[in-house]
Amino acid sequence: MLRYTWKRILTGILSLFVLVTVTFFLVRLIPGSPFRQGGVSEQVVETIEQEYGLNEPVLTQYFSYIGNVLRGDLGVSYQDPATRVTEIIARAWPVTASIGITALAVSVLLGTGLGILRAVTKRRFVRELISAGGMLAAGIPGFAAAILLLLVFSVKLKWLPASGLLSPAHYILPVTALSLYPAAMIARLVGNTLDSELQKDYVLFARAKGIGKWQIIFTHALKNAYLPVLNYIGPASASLLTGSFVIESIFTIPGLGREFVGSITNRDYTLILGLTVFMGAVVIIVNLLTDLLCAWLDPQTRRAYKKAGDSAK
Amino acid sequence: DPSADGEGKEITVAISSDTGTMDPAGAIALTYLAYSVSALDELLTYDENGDIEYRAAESYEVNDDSTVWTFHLREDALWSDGSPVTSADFLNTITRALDPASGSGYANYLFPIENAEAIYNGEADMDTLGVETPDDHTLIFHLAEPCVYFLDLLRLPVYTPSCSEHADSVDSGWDRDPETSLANGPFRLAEYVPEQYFVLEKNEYYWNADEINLDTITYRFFDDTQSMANAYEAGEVDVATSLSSTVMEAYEGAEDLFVTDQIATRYIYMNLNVEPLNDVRVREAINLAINREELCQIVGSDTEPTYNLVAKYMKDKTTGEYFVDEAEQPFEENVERARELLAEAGYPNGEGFPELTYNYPTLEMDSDTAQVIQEQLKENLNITINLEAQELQANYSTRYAGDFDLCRMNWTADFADPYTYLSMLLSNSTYNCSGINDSEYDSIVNASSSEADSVKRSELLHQAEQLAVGEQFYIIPLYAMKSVNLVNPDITGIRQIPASGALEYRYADI
Amino acid sequence: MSVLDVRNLSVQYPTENGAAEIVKDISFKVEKGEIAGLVGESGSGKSTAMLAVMGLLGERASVRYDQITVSGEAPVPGKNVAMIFQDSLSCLNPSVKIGRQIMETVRSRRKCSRKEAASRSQELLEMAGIRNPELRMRQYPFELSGGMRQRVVLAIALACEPELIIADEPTTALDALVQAQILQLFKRIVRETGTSMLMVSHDMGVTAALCSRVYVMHGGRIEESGTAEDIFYSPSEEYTKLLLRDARGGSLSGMKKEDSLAGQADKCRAEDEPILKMEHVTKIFDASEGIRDLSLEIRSGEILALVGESGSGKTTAARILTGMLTEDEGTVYYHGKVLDRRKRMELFEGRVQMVFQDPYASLNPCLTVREALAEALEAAACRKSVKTDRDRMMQARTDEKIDEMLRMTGLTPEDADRYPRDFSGGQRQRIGIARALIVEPEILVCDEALSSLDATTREQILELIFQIQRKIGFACLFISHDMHVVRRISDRIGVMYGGHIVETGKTKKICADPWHPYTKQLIEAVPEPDPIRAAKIKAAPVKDSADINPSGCAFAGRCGYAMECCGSEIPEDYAFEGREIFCFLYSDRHSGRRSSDYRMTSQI
Amino acid sequence: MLRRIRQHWKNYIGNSRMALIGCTILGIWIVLAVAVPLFGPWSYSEQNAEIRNQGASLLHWFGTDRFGRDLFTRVWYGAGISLAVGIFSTLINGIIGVLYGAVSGYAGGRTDMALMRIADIIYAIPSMLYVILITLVMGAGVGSMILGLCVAGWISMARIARGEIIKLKETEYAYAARMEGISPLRILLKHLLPNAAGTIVVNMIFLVPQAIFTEAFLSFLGVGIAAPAASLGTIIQEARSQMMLYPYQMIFPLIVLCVMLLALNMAGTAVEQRVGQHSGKGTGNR
Ligand SMILES: Nc1ncnc2c1ncn2[C@@H]1O[C@H](COP(=O)(O)OP(=O)(O)OP(=O)(O)O)[C@@H](O)[C@H]1O
Ligand SMILES: Nc1ncnc2c1ncn2[C@@H]1O[C@H](COP(=O)(O)OP(=O)(O)OP(=O)(O)O)[C@@H](O)[C@H]1O
Ligand SMILES: [Mg+2]
Ligand SMILES: [Mg+2]
Repeated sequence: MLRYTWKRILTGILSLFVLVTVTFFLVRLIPGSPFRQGGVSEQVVETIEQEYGLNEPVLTQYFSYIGNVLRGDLGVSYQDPATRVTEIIARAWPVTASIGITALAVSVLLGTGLGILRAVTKRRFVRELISAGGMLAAGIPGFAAAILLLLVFSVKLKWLPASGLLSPAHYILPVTALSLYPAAMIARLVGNTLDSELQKDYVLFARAKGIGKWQIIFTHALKNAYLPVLNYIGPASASLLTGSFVIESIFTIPGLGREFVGSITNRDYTLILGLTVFMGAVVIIVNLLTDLLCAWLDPQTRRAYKKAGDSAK
Repeated sequence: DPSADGEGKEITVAISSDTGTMDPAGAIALTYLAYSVSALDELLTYDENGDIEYRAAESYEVNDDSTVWTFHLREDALWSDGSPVTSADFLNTITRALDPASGSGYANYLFPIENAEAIYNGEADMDTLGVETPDDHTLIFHLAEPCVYFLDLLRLPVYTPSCSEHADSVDSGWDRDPETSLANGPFRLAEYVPEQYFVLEKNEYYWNADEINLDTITYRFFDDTQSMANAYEAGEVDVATSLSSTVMEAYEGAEDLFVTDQIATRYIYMNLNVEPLNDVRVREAINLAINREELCQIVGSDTEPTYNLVAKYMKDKTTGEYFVDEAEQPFEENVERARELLAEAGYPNGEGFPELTYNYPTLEMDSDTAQVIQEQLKENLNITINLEAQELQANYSTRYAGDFDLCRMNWTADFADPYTYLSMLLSNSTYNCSGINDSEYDSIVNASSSEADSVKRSELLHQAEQLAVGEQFYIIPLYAMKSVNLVNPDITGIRQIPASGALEYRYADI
Repeated sequence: MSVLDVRNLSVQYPTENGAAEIVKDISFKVEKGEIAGLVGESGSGKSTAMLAVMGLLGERASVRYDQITVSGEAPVPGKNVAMIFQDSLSCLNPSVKIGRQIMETVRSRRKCSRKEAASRSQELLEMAGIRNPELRMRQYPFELSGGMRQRVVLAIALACEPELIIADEPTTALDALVQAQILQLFKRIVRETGTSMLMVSHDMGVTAALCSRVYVMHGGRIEESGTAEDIFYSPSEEYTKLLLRDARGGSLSGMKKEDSLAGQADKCRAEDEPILKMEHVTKIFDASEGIRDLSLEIRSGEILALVGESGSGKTTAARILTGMLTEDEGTVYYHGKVLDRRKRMELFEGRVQMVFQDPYASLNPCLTVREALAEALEAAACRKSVKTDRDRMMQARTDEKIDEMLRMTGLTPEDADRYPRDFSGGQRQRIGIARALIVEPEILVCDEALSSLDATTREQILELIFQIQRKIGFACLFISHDMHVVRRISDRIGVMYGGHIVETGKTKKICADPWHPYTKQLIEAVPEPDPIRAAKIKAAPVKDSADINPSGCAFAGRCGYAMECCGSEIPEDYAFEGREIFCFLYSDRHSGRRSSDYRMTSQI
Repeated sequence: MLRRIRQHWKNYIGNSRMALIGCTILGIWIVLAVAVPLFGPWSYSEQNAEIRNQGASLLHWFGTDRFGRDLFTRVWYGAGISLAVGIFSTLINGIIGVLYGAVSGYAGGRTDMALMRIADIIYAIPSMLYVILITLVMGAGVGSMILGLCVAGWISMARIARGEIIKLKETEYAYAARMEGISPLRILLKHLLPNAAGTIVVNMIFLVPQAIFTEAFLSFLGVGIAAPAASLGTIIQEARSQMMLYPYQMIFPLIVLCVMLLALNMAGTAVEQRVGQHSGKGTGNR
């Protein structure tokens, strides 16, 4: 297991390296300059670009960038040379992560709860209600949901703050907007897998053993039912943890997603690359964690991983 | 926490997102502009009536050919830590801005100063710079050539002071640390939270502190105007600026609505190197065929048709009137005439006219504009314009590369003089990307720079504008813009800076 | 008062064409301390009736009854009744450790601490015949062999401390020896705890061995009931008689086969190299189970049966042979050539085919029967003749062949255009056989191909395989734990224990006169469908594979004849006239030096 | 072939009311999206300054936008673009993803590891970068939008297909097929993929709304369809600034979009339930 994890971490690092390379050249293929803005004269732009070494051959730039990265230096933001890329990540990510994790928790709890309810309830009405609610929630694009929530709850009703992330109350709207879709998806998946899991023999056997209904669900069925759900939650949490530009910009949340789109519109090369590396790392780590979690839930894959690790000898 | 209610008077202002530094020598920064209007005193500025208001300086002198400008600084002026403001602090900003590493977007506004350009390009030493500080309270600028509008430049960041004790480089972060980011104006930085907000507190050391009523101003960053309007509506901010035009309609007649003029013009560059556009008749035809009234109705009630390059709301300081109103409108719209012209140019009823592409950035206003113009030209001249929306930076690149047929352009005045507009079309200007090369125009504009007599100078400038816009039709002026602001009606004393149209809160009260 | 008293139980399922009555008005009783049996062919509604008694049928079923009581009270699953399900693997939650699954039962029954529950669980596992309960409790279900899983399920049922245990085909998937052990265990538990038991089975032998009262079920009805003696010795209903006849096995094919093939097999042996040969093959799974140093050969035209304890590695050996698994060490020869272990399946080019145990999992649900067969033919044709691929001719020939094959396997050509889901288990198994045989393989591997079928269907399919084998003449590796079947169909037998082959030889000889102690136990453990004889079957004490000593004879720990050397040396291969045996009893050292014409006889 | 399609239709859609409703709505939507711009009295791009920002009326059922364009026509035109983008990109992504994932899962071992890591990398490249690049090269439009959605859109499908194939690869019928000597490609295409088809189809159906979301998101960032053409996403985005004054300009397209997504979800859910039933029953008659 440990060996497998190491193997994955190593390939992860390799992937990040390739990712940086691809992104590095991609960014430079796109026209634009980090220093060209509305009112700056072209002469000034050129001088500054020269100052930052942007007029050198791309390969030279690439190698010096990679050299810096290997030394752990992601550079400074061109847009704002007083701030290091790492500082930007360090301040934006906690913000994104805090709403991302909250939204993840909300959608997992809510989705799982509703999914269980849907699978367990005998009332047709409740089942249909949950399915319909799920389909509706999954049918509203995130940005539309965010705009509508904002208009209703803060502009019209003035119950909740509209912007920023200064108090717990500020979390409510963005978290709601963010968790609507994943919660619906999780409820759907949990409902479906639990449905089929509850039809299996071991559940019947557990009932024959005299185990209570809820114990069966929580200690037996859910564990098996959650495998496919995890495969959804993994990528979903990766995207929640790397921030949603739309939600962040609608609610004016100083998070990673906004920073990222900003860096692209500004052609802030170092920042784009730094954020790409970081987000790539988040994606890779979350994927790895998901796989490990799956293995933890499913002893058979765990065994397979053990072997996969061993075969690397 | 900016929203926590303290004892004193405080307001919260919504501003556009955190970009750039607060260092006057740093990159072009909206953050800086918001900060400096309340926290930094420039040498002097013009008030609404075009009269000089002395701030850091007490008086100034200029020699006859406007090449040597001497400023006497206020002796009682103090930084917000109690140390005196000296001429070295002004020089500090200038020398740092002339280092390309600083990334200053305004460095070129120092170029009128002797040797400044050479220093910037690494061709001369800093010692040769034409700025002199004979003592702590005297600052002398030696200009390479006469520059009659030099006083207007003084409000630009590169001419404001930065405390030489702390301001060392653009990347040390001194500018956002309340300990080192000192103010010589009425407010000083108290807190800075990147991407979220910053707080200004009243500067007790300010020489004119008695006139200042507010205790704190909190600036909160917003990504887009829609969010600002929402935040205002939700009561989270007291002032929201540069909102979209629908706000104007939605708040019509309300006390909160505060519409100000923007000293800006939106226009289109026609590439003179492209086949039919090198024909002045075609350019005129296009110009005459556009119905700007209709365009403005659609684009938003915050726009107003303009037929000039110079910003519609820019005032002539000598007369106090709008500069463009002093002369006749360069041309009149006339669809009939436009069709005739097109026919004269060899394209009767648009036949044979090649399809042109219009490049514009994907901003809502520009997209709207593009669609209307496309429709109008089709209808009025039967010519086809292909729209090509581009991501903003890509659009800039296309424009600078001159790789377009028609390209959107927007210019906000850097300083309150028509020269900021007219100089763009000079054949050696870096903003001239449509291939204009008109020696007559160049000589008129250049003559205006050294013309000390303001009336004569004004005439020269009008003449230049008429030549470029009304005769050669180098550009297609579209509209001028107003800034739609929402301001809590309890706040009084908000002023508008004449040069830029921005709001100034230093004398506000609540 | 009876422990279980069921009166007039009916179960209906709604189907597309009206309600189907699966169980029709049946009544039965189980007395205290008694083992009652319920027999009947597959699909007769046995499991449904039992689930109805437990109250565990799904919502769709409508259950009517006049009375169902357990000692006068309503049945409460896990309290006064417990049930052992048909399929032990699917009964246990694959992702929960054995320990937890049994402990939670203990704790739901007795309110006790974790520790007490753990020690009680160990006790129960030991009672159910699991030797190393601490280790087993830490394992997952898939890490245990079928027999062990069955015992775990039994332990869980015992944990409920019920008055009645309903066992639904508890031994169907097990080999004769383990089955005998479990049957013994049942008897012991009934004796010791006073629990009553209701045994559901389609195996008449098992029923005969265990039950004192028997109910015969057919088509949802109870056809006949009575004491075991009544049912087995003087059945009154035709149906019961039929069941018994099938169970005792028709003698027709068995005899003829001996005649026709015995000579031929000898011939082959003399001339040919074996088609397929495994030498010193070792495959170890992580719990150090698997097969060790196994050598095996299959000659053309013979049926080699592989029998042995469940978990002894029969399936593993077959999978290595076919290339589904790769061995850790050892070599496999095909016509004398070494086969690359990675590409084995491709190298065989369809000349080795397999019929799987589960007829539901072995057919592609997306292909009609015709498509599946055509697919196989096409693959074979592609290889054989690159030149003669004239399409139209091919097509006609293919269809013809498919129809013929279907007819051969007892299906009709009309069946060809149906999907597997439209067939019953037995029919699917026929399709599986047709699919395997249509390409005329050299070797057919049948891994418990018959064990999921009821006696009647099994007989038919057995007949089928045998007949086609005679016609086409392929070699067959036949894995089964049903000694009746093996005895009748195979030419040679390989007996496996603990990952080793312990004895091989002619079927007739081995069955009549087993030499190896394990073989002897195995053959003696087969229950006859005859209560008196079945009651006499012996079962050696249970044994756990974890006790297998890797440095000695695998069977040593359980062998009544074990000597000192058995625990420390691995016995070699001692061959005597077509018989190979791995036991020190037959070594020169222990049986004395012999002259060349010495005829070895059984040492036990 | 036809027979099989009918059979699948019966199996999967058959008598499910939800599927029927979903497919009916979808059908109506497609018909409207094609018919309204083609046969309606208005064009999606024709402006009329006299009738700007008018509310719903008999002439203009959804009212007009700020250019005086008929919103009804525009909304259906946009719905067509959205659907086209959604469906085509899903088809392309589905095909690429399924093949890639299937090959990766079937090959296993190092190949699998390498292919999946490549997918990880592509997945992690910021989509805005290549979408900008694509629009630069090809111009903003439906084609570049679809291309942009296809650069990384197939990856989720590949993961799903891979998981299914890994599961199916170990089935006995897959082994049987290998033993028959059928070539790996054929086993993949004929034996494994059809059995994964249920799951794949369900996921593809759910991929369509995803693609429509992403298109709307890119429009939100300003790298979407070129004006005056518009997708529902762009129409909603354009109306956002007018939300306070003319909420109907946003509400109508939003409703059309949500109903469209709902219908897709309904169809997907119905098929999913069917697939679940089949796979649940397929293994035995217990
Ligand atoms: N949920 C169900 N819906 C409809 N029919 C069912 C259902 N469950 C079982 N049946 C049918 O009821 C009949 C009896 O099934 P049951 O499992 O009780 O047979 P059995 O006697 O236990 O057979 P076996 O020996 O194979 O275990 C079968 O024909 C089966 O198809
Ligand atoms: N994939 C696997 N992973 C781990 N252990 C395995 C695996 N397959 C088989 N084993 C173990 O290898 C041993 C031999 O298994 P095998 O399936 O070959 O036995 P068998 O003789 O076919 O038994 P049965 O009669 O129950 O089918 C068993 O102890 C089993 O637990
Ligand atoms: Mg049964
Ligand atoms: Mg087996």
